[in-house]
Amino acid sequence: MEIILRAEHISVIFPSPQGGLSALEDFSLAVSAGEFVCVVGPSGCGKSTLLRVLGGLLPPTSGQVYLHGKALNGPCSDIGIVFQKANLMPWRTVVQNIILPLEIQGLDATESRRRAAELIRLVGLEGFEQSYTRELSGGMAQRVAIARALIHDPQILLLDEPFGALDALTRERMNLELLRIWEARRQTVVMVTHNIQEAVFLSDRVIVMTTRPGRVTAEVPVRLPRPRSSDIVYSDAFSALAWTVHEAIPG
Amino acid sequence: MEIILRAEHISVIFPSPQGGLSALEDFSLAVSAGEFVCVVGPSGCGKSTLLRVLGGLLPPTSGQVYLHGKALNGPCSDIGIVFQKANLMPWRTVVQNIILPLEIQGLDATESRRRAAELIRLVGLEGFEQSYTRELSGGMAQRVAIARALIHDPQILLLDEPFGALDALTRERMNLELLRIWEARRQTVVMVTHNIQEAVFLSDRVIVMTTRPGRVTAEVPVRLPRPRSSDIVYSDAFSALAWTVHEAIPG
Amino acid sequence: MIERSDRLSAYVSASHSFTNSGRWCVYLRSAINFMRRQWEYLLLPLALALFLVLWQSIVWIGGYPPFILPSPGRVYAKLVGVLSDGLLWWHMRITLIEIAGGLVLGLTTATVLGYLLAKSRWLERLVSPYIVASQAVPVVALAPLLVIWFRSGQLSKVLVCALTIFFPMLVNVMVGIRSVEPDLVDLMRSLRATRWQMFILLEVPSSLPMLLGGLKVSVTLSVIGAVVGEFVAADRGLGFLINVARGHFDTPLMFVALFTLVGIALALYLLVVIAEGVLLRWRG
Amino acid sequence: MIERSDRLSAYVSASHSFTNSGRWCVYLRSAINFMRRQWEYLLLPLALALFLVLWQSIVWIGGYPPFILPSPGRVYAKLVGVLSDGLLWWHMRITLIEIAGGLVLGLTTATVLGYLLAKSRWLERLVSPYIVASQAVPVVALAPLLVIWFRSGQLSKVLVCALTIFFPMLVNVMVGIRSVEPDLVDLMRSLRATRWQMFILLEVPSSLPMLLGGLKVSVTLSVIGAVVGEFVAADRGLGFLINVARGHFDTPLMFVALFTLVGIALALYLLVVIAEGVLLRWRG
Amino acid sequence: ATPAPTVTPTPAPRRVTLAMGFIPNVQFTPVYVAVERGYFAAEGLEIEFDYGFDTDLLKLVGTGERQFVIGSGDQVILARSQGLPVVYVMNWYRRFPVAVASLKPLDKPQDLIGKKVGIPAFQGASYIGWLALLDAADINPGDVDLLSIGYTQVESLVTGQVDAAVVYAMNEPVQLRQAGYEVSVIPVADYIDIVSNGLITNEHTIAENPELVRAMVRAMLRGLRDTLADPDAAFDICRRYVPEIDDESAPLQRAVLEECLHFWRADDLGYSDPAAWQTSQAFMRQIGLIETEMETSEFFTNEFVVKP
Ligand SMILES: Nc1ncnc2c1ncn2[C@@H]1O[C@H](COP(=O)(O)OP(=O)(O)OP(=O)(O)O)[C@@H](O)[C@H]1O
Ligand SMILES: Nc1ncnc2c1ncn2[C@@H]1O[C@H](COP(=O)(O)OP(=O)(O)OP(=O)(O)O)[C@@H](O)[C@H]1O
Ligand SMILES: [Mg+2]
Ligand SMILES: [Mg+2]
Repeated sequence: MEIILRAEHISVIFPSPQGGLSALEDFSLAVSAGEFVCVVGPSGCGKSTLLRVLGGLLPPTSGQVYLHGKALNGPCSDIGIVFQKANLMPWRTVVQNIILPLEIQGLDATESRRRAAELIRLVGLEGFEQSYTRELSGGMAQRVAIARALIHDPQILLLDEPFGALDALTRERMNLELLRIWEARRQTVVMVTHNIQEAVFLSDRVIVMTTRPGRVTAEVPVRLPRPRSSDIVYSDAFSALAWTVHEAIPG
Repeated sequence: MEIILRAEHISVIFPSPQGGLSALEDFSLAVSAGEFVCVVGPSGCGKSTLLRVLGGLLPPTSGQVYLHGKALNGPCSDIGIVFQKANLMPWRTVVQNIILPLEIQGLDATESRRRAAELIRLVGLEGFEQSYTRELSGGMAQRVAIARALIHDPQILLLDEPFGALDALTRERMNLELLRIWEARRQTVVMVTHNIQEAVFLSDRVIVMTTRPGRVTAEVPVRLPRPRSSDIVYSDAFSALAWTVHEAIPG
Repeated sequence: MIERSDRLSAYVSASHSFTNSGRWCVYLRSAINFMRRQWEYLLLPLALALFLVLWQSIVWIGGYPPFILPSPGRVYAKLVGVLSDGLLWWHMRITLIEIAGGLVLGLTTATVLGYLLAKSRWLERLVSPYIVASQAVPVVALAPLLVIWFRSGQLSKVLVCALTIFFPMLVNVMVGIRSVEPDLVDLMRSLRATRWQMFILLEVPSSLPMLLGGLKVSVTLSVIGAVVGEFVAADRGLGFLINVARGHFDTPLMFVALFTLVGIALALYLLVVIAEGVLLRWRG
Repeated sequence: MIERSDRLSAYVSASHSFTNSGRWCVYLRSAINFMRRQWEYLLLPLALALFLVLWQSIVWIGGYPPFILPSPGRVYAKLVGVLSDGLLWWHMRITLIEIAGGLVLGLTTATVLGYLLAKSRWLERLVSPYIVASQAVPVVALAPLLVIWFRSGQLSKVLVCALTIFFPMLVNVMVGIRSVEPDLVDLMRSLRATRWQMFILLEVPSSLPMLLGGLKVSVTLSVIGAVVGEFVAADRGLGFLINVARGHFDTPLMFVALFTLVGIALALYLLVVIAEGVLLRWRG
Repeated sequence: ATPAPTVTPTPAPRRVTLAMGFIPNVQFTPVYVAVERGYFAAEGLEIEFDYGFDTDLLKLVGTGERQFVIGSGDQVILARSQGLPVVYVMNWYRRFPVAVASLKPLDKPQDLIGKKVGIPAFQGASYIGWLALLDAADINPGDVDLLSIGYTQVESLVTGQVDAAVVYAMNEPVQLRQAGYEVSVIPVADYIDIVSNGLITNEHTIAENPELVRAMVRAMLRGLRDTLADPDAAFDICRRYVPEIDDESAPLQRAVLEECLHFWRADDLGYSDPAAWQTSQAFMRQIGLIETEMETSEFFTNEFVVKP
């Protein structure tokens, strides 16, 4: 498989009074086209920082990210990001927030609204199209952010705990939807999650990170058959993989 | 057991262009002193609204909340709240954010700092005392909010998904710490969570809610022995309870 | 005949409703609600009425002669006079044009420059001393230079007006642009928004409260800016009218001119308040 | 002899370091960093130098006689003169006192009133027409009333100064208080913060960028406020000095007075900028 | 009102505020001389100066807020037409000081036809002086291109913005000459005699306190006489009262004082000429500045002017 996104020897050091906080150290990662990679690790280990580097939002202190083999020196429209915070614009309604990427790409309004309506149904926000963000619950805001990331159909999706604020059932449903979309559109996904089950269920490979400095401690390939259905979580192979990941996370 | 917090026939209707969105409808709840109640339910069903009503922050459209048998018409210092968002003050450092409740109560600075240091150790943020909130990761910010709610030792804790942004391991550790604190201080806790395991592990009773209007569909009493250790999750009784709750949540 | 039967039916329907007390309650409540809302609209006229009462009392109690403080009645009579002979309209038109020019010039400059300074610290350090200086120098001291460089036409008044309104707007543009949530900037960058899109889709709406605040100050000061420009050297406009009225000891005329100024300022301010109501609806 | 050996050792150490090119690189980089930082501090003097050059060129190119535009040298000579005979100090002290009084009065009023108006919509509707009016009326037009009500002492200048700086601060206080994050208000309420704690622990720090913005405008305008007050009627102060200089055709003296004003404004502005640097450190 | 002081000096000096023009100025030298030489003190008066805009000050005198102001005759006529009870009690400037100045040769008012002329404002003494000049010379105001240029006459003349400017004869022309320019001047006073600056008080003070008025006039006239007699000594006194005049600007200011003397000199210092008032009022009515004809005697009185 062709390598679409490659991070080489990434280090990120944030300035701090104690001389510098090493959030990522010598981190390397190669993601193939169409691959689904999950990243797990303790709070504060540098997962969000990693996604910001991969998305071209944060230039690493050293090292280099390559997209399609070319050095990445800034954000790129092939990459869609869901941030850890919902990051909605409070002056825009739900629909307006969702169509923002299309507005920036200059797509015409009717087509945008059509696609937005579809995604609103997908994330279960019918009836809230015209609501402002202050009228949404935490989970609803997160769902708007998910819809926004999906609307412009980017080749690569970087998801930072997209389902963190969702209840178990909605989360399950969103997992299945995400898999469906990913399979249909053949996207590449790098997703941060705190839920080991979720990581194993969704991904082709789970990356486990350690805290300060953030490094890879383990890579667990997930060779479960696709397409996957919810039942798979009860299989022994699944449990074994989940256990491996669990054990790999530094206590 | 004495009833410490009682909500009677609470309805909350938010104004909306379609004439009013019923977030809570005829919701009643009685919490005994020292009880640990968990609330689960689909995203947007009114859990956060419920906590805001119980905390005296939002006057219900109809119905009344009673604290110690007296009508509650505004916030009360007996009640500590952890909001769904971390709600940190960006101009304050981690320590300064944590001691805010004590500052408001007028406690002297050295005692405040001593208590804060203790809680910082508890939530694992040593070394970040002087950091500003923009330098924290999502999970770290949430931990600061937890420390802040615990510092003034309120009789009643209202927690809105306090561990949502934490990784599995930190979450487990925080669960145990919370139980330890609750048992030691004999507090009363009402906690919203999306994690059914967590709900069963922690609580004496799980309240299951439905969406719009938010109502109670089921109350599952959890009669597992205390003190509980992590092993309990592998017991049959635990699995059965978790299953009951799972089934009670409206799909 | 028709009238009588109408009255009768009204009476009947009223007595009928009376039995239906639940509906009455609803009517009453909605009426009170309506009055409360109306009450808000009454506040402005109320403020005006209060002012007139206060003014008249000062005239009575202070016992000031009309050339120091004329009574409302006298000023009103003068107003009617200068309105009917077109004098006020004529001078007002001149000043309005200057205000419009000053607003356009001052606000665009303030926005553009404020944006640049917000983005570049070193440009700010280099330029801000000049800006501060331009605000600390009284216009009258600059009069000779203004007259030499811009003649004594309307351009110089437009410039003085622009200079007056420029600074509060500039500072608020800078504060606004610098307060934009960095996370939303990241979002826009990740969507590869152009600089213009960044400005129009993020920076403007997010700093709107501050921009509108700056605008409130600017539109209010624009009036005095134009008038000060006219004070320096003019043969028309409300500032000129004030000067003439002062020179001729015609205090009622001066008050008419002053109230016209206040009226213009209030109208402009009200426009901004209305815009605020529409644009900041999302804050609820 | 000593010099030669020094040079020699410098040469030796230089050639020695040269072999150690890694360290050189670090030194060079830190030196550049240092220069960049210094460069920032150089910007203000640079702005000044630029101004002087521009001024002198206008004098040369424009060929203006000194009573229209004196050369920097002439103004400097005058400055030395009025400094040595204490004239400038004397007038400056007067104006500084008025500015200080105006700032204290204007800023407290603006903060208190701004807070109240931010909290109460109906109070805002009732009061804001008066405030706008107070800003649209030129001070000179009210001069006789000012003199009658406040005599012609320093109080009237303090009032005019306070009136000038009041409005930008007021508007920014309102914008700031109204922009406070509602979630943080909920937090503070849940902690049962008193009104004063709400103000001092939440509302002030959270609206600090806007308050400092308002302050920047206010301190800058305070200078012109005091001077305008002095224009109306005074026998001392820098505004008076400007008038005298104009009356005596002493353009260099007028420039000295103007530069003193600008200097005061710059100093006040700089104070706010420094305060901003300290207070908004958390924004990084 | 306080009891009227006697002519002989009283032990406790009485404080009187004298409102003067805009700023301390060499043109107020006679007043400074009178203070310095104790002429006011001799009348039992202690003088306090009050500077401000002349129209404002006149209003304050009209209300009784101030008792004395120095202002011009046309202002008195205008003020009285608006009901201000002010009275002109001592003539100071015998000749109306407004003039037209140009850096090009200018012999007679007719030379201004078709030219661009700058004027500070379309009101006040300079405007009245200008119109009076045109009227006296029979020139149609429409034949001259009149521009409002504020108080920038010197700058406008030097930079060629205007061909001529309406000025105060003892100010701008003196300054220009001092700077080395050739200036031609047409004084308005050469063509028409209108009332100029003098001491103004209000009817109330005259009625209640005639002795005070008399004392003021007497002291001021003594100062004026001294100044005319020995301008150099007067100028030295003036510099003590106007510290802003330094050695650099002293020669120019001395020249201004010299020019002033031409406008002050008169055989009967202090007397107002009823004919001049008549002319002034007639002219102001003619150009529509005032509507009703008033008794000339309302405007002024010579009763306080005593021969030395
Ligand atoms: N802007 C910043 N300035 C300074 N330090 C930062 C900054 N952003 C992140 N950090 C630090 O970098 C480390 C990694 O942060 P990051 O947000 O990547 O963690 P994370 O793995 O996403 O954690 P979480 O699961 O809690 O979201 C943390 O220690 C954090 O304090
Ligand atoms: N301020 C508000 N104005 C209008 N509607 C609101 C407001 N706050 C909440 N709502 C609505 O009330 C309902 C319940 O919201 P609430 O925040 O209580 O949900 P929740 O159970 O906490 O959801 P989640 O798990 O996603 O946080 C939602 O439909 C939401 O849109
Ligand atoms: Mg993170
Ligand atoms: Mg919620």
